[in-house]
Amino acid sequence: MTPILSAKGLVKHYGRVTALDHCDFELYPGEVLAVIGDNGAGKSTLIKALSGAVIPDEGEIRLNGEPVRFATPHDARRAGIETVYQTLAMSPALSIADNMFMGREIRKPGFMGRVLRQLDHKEMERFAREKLNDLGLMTIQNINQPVETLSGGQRQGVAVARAAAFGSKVVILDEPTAALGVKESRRVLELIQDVRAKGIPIILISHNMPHVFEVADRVHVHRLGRRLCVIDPKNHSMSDAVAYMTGAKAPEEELNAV
Amino acid sequence: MTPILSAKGLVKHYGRVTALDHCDFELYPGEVLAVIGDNGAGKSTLIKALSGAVIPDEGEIRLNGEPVRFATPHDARRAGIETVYQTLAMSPALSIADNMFMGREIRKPGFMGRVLRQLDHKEMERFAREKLNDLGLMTIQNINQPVETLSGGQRQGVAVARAAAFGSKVVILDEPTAALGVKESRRVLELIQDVRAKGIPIILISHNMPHVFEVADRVHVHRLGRRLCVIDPKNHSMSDAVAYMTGAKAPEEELNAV
Amino acid sequence: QDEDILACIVTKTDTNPFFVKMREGASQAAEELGMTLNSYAGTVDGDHESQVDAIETCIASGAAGILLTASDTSAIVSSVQQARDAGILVIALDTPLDPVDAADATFATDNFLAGELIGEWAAATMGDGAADAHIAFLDLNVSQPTVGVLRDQGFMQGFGIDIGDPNRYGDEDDPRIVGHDVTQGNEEGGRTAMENLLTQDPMIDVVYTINEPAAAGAYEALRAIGRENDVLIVSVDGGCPGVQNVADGVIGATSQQYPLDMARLGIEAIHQYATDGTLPQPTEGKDFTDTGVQLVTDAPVDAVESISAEEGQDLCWG
Amino acid sequence: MTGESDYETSVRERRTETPAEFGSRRAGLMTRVQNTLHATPALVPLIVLIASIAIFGLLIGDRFFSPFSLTLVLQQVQIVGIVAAAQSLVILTAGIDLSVGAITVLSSVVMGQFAFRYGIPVPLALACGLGCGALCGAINGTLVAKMKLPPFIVTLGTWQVFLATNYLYSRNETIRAQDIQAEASLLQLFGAKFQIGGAVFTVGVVFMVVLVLGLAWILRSTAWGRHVYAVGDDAEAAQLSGVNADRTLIGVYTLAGLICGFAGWALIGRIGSVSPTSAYEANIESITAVVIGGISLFGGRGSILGTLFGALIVGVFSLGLRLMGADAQWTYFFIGVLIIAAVAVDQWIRKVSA
Amino acid sequence: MTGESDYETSVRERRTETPAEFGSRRAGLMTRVQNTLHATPALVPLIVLIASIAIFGLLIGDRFFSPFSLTLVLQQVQIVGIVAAAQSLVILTAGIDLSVGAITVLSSVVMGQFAFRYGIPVPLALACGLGCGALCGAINGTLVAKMKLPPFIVTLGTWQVFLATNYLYSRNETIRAQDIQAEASLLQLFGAKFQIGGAVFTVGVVFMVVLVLGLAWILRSTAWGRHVYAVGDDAEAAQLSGVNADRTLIGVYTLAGLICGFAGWALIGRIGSVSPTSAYEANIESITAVVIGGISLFGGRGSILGTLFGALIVGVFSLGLRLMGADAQWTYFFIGVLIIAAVAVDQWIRKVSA
Ligand SMILES: Nc1ncnc2c1ncn2[C@@H]1O[C@H](COP(=O)(O)OP(=O)(O)OP(=O)(O)O)[C@@H](O)[C@H]1O
Ligand SMILES: Nc1ncnc2c1ncn2[C@@H]1O[C@H](COP(=O)(O)OP(=O)(O)OP(=O)(O)O)[C@@H](O)[C@H]1O
Ligand SMILES: O[C@@H]1[C@H](O)[C@H](O)CO[C@H]1O
Ligand SMILES: [Mg+2]
Ligand SMILES: [Mg+2]
Repeated sequence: MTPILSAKGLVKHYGRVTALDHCDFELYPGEVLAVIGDNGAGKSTLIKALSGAVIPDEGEIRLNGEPVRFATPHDARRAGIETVYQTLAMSPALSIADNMFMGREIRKPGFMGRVLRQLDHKEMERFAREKLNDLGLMTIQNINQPVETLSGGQRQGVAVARAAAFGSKVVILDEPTAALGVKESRRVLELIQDVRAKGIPIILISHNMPHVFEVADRVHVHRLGRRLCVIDPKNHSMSDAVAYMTGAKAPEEELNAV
Repeated sequence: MTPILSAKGLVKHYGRVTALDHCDFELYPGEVLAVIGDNGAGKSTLIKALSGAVIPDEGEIRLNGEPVRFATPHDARRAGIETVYQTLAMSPALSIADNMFMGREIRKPGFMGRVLRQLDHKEMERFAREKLNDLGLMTIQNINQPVETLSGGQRQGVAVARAAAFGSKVVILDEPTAALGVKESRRVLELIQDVRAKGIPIILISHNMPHVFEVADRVHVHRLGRRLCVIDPKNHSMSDAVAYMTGAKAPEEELNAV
Repeated sequence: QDEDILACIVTKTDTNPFFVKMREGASQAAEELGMTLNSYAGTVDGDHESQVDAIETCIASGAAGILLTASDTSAIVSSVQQARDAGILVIALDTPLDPVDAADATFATDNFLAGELIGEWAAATMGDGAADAHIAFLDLNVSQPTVGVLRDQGFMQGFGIDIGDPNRYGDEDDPRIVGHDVTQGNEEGGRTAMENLLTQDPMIDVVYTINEPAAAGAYEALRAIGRENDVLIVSVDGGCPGVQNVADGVIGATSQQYPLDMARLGIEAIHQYATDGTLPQPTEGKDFTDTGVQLVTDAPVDAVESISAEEGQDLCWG
Repeated sequence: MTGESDYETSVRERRTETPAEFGSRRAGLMTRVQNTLHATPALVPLIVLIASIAIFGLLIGDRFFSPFSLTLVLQQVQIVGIVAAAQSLVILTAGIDLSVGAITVLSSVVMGQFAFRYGIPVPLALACGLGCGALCGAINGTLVAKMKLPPFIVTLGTWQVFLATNYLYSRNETIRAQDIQAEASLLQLFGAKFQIGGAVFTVGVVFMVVLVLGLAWILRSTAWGRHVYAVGDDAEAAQLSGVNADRTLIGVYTLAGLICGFAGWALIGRIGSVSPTSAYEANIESITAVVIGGISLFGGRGSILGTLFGALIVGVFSLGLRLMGADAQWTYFFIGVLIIAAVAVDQWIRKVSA
Repeated sequence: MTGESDYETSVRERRTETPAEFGSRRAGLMTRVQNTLHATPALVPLIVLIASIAIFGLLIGDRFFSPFSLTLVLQQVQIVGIVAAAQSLVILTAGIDLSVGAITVLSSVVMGQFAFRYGIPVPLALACGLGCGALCGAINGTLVAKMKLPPFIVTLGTWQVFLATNYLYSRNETIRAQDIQAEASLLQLFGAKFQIGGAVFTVGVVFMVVLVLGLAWILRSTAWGRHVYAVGDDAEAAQLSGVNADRTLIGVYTLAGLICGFAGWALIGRIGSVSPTSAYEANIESITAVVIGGISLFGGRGSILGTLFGALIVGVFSLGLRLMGADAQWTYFFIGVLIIAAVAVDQWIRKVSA
């Protein structure tokens, strides 16, 4: 099976810091791949490189086996890769609907839309409401309220819903539950399972081991800017995972392959 | 036993939102009190009111039984209450030492210090290094490097170390491990125990139930802007706590008292 | 060896066509005499510090002489003294210094006189109507620089208005004055100021303007309400567009000055001084060399001497 | 799954829940007013505008409160109004454009000189002038977006560059209204008048109003408009959500430059002639209008309609104070006070998060 | 403890660890240069300054590269230098002060008019002038800190208010140098000259240098100085860490006003007289110096020494271009280019996080 998204030898420097140090990566169709690692290990930089938010200094990225170059996050989105960044990437003053459709707005049919490029606000609102309800994430009272009036949890929910609604090939979630309460985290885990059920593979970055071991099919352990090993959560304990990622224990050779 | 820090009937409105709704609160000497609750329940607002960062619209705060009014965080600091806010409150461009001593700088002895108010950079650096080492939190290479060059975990470490070093009466930690990895979280829990061992009471806000139940002596459950109940972690399960805070179960009457 | 003679010209601004022409006149004369010329200017009228900087630069570069139109006639005196102490010939152009003898020589028009001429012409043209005229004053800017005050007060004097304190306007109590407004000396300001004063009193029949661009703007405002033919506009400067406007009936009369002459005379004086040390002599009976002001109008009146617009064209400078 | 505790059981089964509701505060009248104003940002300057017209109308009477005077205000603010529309776009992206006045006057000079100095056909000369404005804007935009320089500094620099170019190129020559009228009257198009009752309108005034309404529509109803707000709100977030932030920025500055080109055309209409010393204070005046109109200097918030009201407020104040006999210096003083007061009111309203 | 899994065991016992080390990149020469420059922000403008002195020295020769000319630059930048020191303080707090020029000239007018119009003893008149500066600054500071209004808008408003007050109060009267010399020569103190070789210094120049060095010391070595940086870096964080942000801000604006008062005194020394039309462009010139000196307009970063170098760079450019006979408009043109270039270099250097 060829990986749907893969990377080889990614390198990214920030001034004197090497955030990615010849890092490899593979995501297979239909799987939930968790990426775990210490703070500053380079996890966010890796997924930024995969989603066009950062241009790696070296290395190659392949989508369905074809080499690709994403110059902007927009390029990656067009290729069907949807990402929820650690910082959420929302425009606080704009509405929920505006945010969900940012960069892929729906235009009105006919003259107004084609020539004057008028947006179809009604249709976008309908779609946004439907997606939020479909996913059963939460009851948003007013689809036009600015995102800044939402609580942290609701905001994260909107970001995740956006990714789930538009991600046709890959959905990437960077610490989607970091600031969330117990109940809110639960809903996100359910959502991940819903998305996988649709056959779309997911990359999940999280520091929460129980969550990782609950939903992941494979776990990519990231350390010092590169992939240390990939483990199967069914054959390994959380203790093993933590030991590998903190450097307390070295992984056995064969673990490096799938 | 009188509580060291207590509040009665705190109310805080933000526009149409009521963040605190006649909330009561007590912290007893030497204990670790955990505050748990859903996103947006009003936990951060509560501790901001206790630490002078927010002025409540109504209600009374008492320190050692005496009513107090903190107009600024500086007032609370002078009274010995140290807080690590959810947002960390660091000046990214300034050094670690500058940040640790912000607002309570040490002046040189003699004329230069008393009349010209010159700072004693050497002494501050020595003290900062000592505190960071004492707490065994991490090895900081250069006490003069700007905070913005630290990783998220190191930053949180500095904030916690500052609070632990200067808090003489109360230390407040608002989600100190939210962005931290497994190892880094562990160090913060150890630090909390170190501080308690010195006899200083701690307020800990966290969404991480295992952590809460590991270190807390009592758990204040916050719901809809007020204290729902206080539970003893030795007599209650995490499931109970989660059920109370999400409203799945109502607490029994007697739980409201200690 | 004449190339070694360096002259400086320092004007109030280099955006006003008046000074542009002055510089042109100076560089022409300098070229004819084989001298080098450096020119400096302030950013806005009244920008005194830039002129101080410029004089210092001329001292540093070892100039033989400086031609200066001072933004602040008394404040500049210390810098001028410094230059003269360094053996530099300083000639005031267009605007006499305060005191006049602070400069080695002065080639100037009298701005007060320029105002007076148009004031007298306006009064004479209106005849009996002058007694209940409605006069609008379109001045330079809120900082009331001296040229503006001198022309404004000169006009009043010529028209027969008690000017009170001659160093500022706005303190008069003659009921014929509708009001003062500022124009920044350009068309846009002239139009807006005229509109403002017209709303205040639609019966305005005499308009004093600081310069010809302001007059052109005022005319647009009058034309917009169809009153361009029953209002007298007077102005100062005598630049070619301005004189053309007199010919076209936009401006009734303007006081023409001769910046090209001033500059040419100034450069010649510096050349003379640098070659044999002779100092220029003032016009007989005056403490400066008057390069003259003439009233340009196609509707001459007996009381005031004037030249026609056609004659004005030959002498104009813009 | 290894070693996971089951404390999450109570949140595992989804229960039908209503979203958390806090006790809604009994809103006082003041709070309700604040909330309404908060929801519609252009309302504040509109109210201030109506109030100032009413007050000056009462104080001064018919001389002020007449169709003639009121439409005069429109004519007097048209240049600043058009330039402020350009400035609004830039400020919505959290930028600022100090070079607007310089672009305006340079464009008008290019139109005039191309027609008169080189004898280029007037429509072509006009197109060159507009192109010049757009080019200047594109230079600003490129420096801001591609070189990541702060807009304040970029436009502080280009302000001086464009203005010096204007003086050097024009040789400080004015082209007279009479000559333009005779040979190139199209340049004065924006000055053409028509009357409705006592009210006098010009093509320039109509252009200003149509421009602002058009931009308001674009900002609200097109993807590009939403992107402008998103970039101003949080450029990085917008970029990450798939907006091409650089292209949006360059587009905004270029469009702003083009609008300034139109302002240059309107300027010829208003003053009749082409004069290189015009529009000197347009940068400060346009920023003032934007700010009084309630657009945040931090970007992403506010409505361009507010800018139009802001420009009109300043116009009403200037004319009103003048009619009351305040001299120019006092007018200057009161406009200063007005700026601070207008923003203080705005800030008070914004304190209420809806 | 209920139901906690033990997956954290491996991190429970503390092991001696070295902090995570990434492979250090082999730094190229360019990168090393960038890093050094990054660590010492005032170094960039210093290098630009030295380079421009060298270039003009080569181009012009002795007329430029002489003690007389080089100290002349100092005299010519003294007012802007002093005002820019005030501006630096404000910009370090992430603010901006557009009213500095107005405060400067108003203070100098108060000094002059108090002494001449009311016959108040000169030292007292001086104190009143300085007090006036501080008061203006305090008004700005209070509006910014207490009413939370954006500094740009506050000082845009007070600029007009202070300037109008200046014109109204002074009645546009200049007090002549001769009169001041005769009756109140203390007002001209800052103009007093002394010579060392060919180099000419004035009290004003010495004041400027001492002021900048003093402020640099205060900013680095006192708690107040650290608070200024902290407030500019992140006002809310500073407030939460126990800094009284409001008091710091009011202090900064008041001190800036007081320094402008001194600039007003120095202005009298420089031009001899008291003229209400002076210092008209001081706001833009001071911001230019600060920006070229490498202080970030976003606050919290940069060194006040850089500002002094920034002012000197502009001074060297202006004098150099003038000595080369470039006309004024070309000088503006090049200063515009210089602003953008200086900041582009600075930005390039800042890209490297140390
Ligand atoms: N924009 C940037 N500029 C400079 N350094 C950066 C930047 N982004 C990341 N880094 C550095 O790169 C390294 C990897 O960062 P990254 O954010 O990828 O870590 P992470 O694994 O996502 O950590 P966390 O778990 O805390 O989110 C860190 O040392 C970080 O300081
Ligand atoms: N500065 C503010 N302005 C407006 N609303 C606010 C502000 N701060 C908090 N709120 C609102 O007050 C309520 C309580 O917020 P608070 O931050 O105290 O919640 P919390 O319990 O700390 O939540 P979390 O677990 O997400 O940190 C929320 O609805 C929030 O949106
Ligand atoms: O005479 C000149 C010009 O006409 C200008 O309008 C202002 O300055 C004066 O000295
Ligand atoms: Mg990360
Ligand atoms: Mg919180």
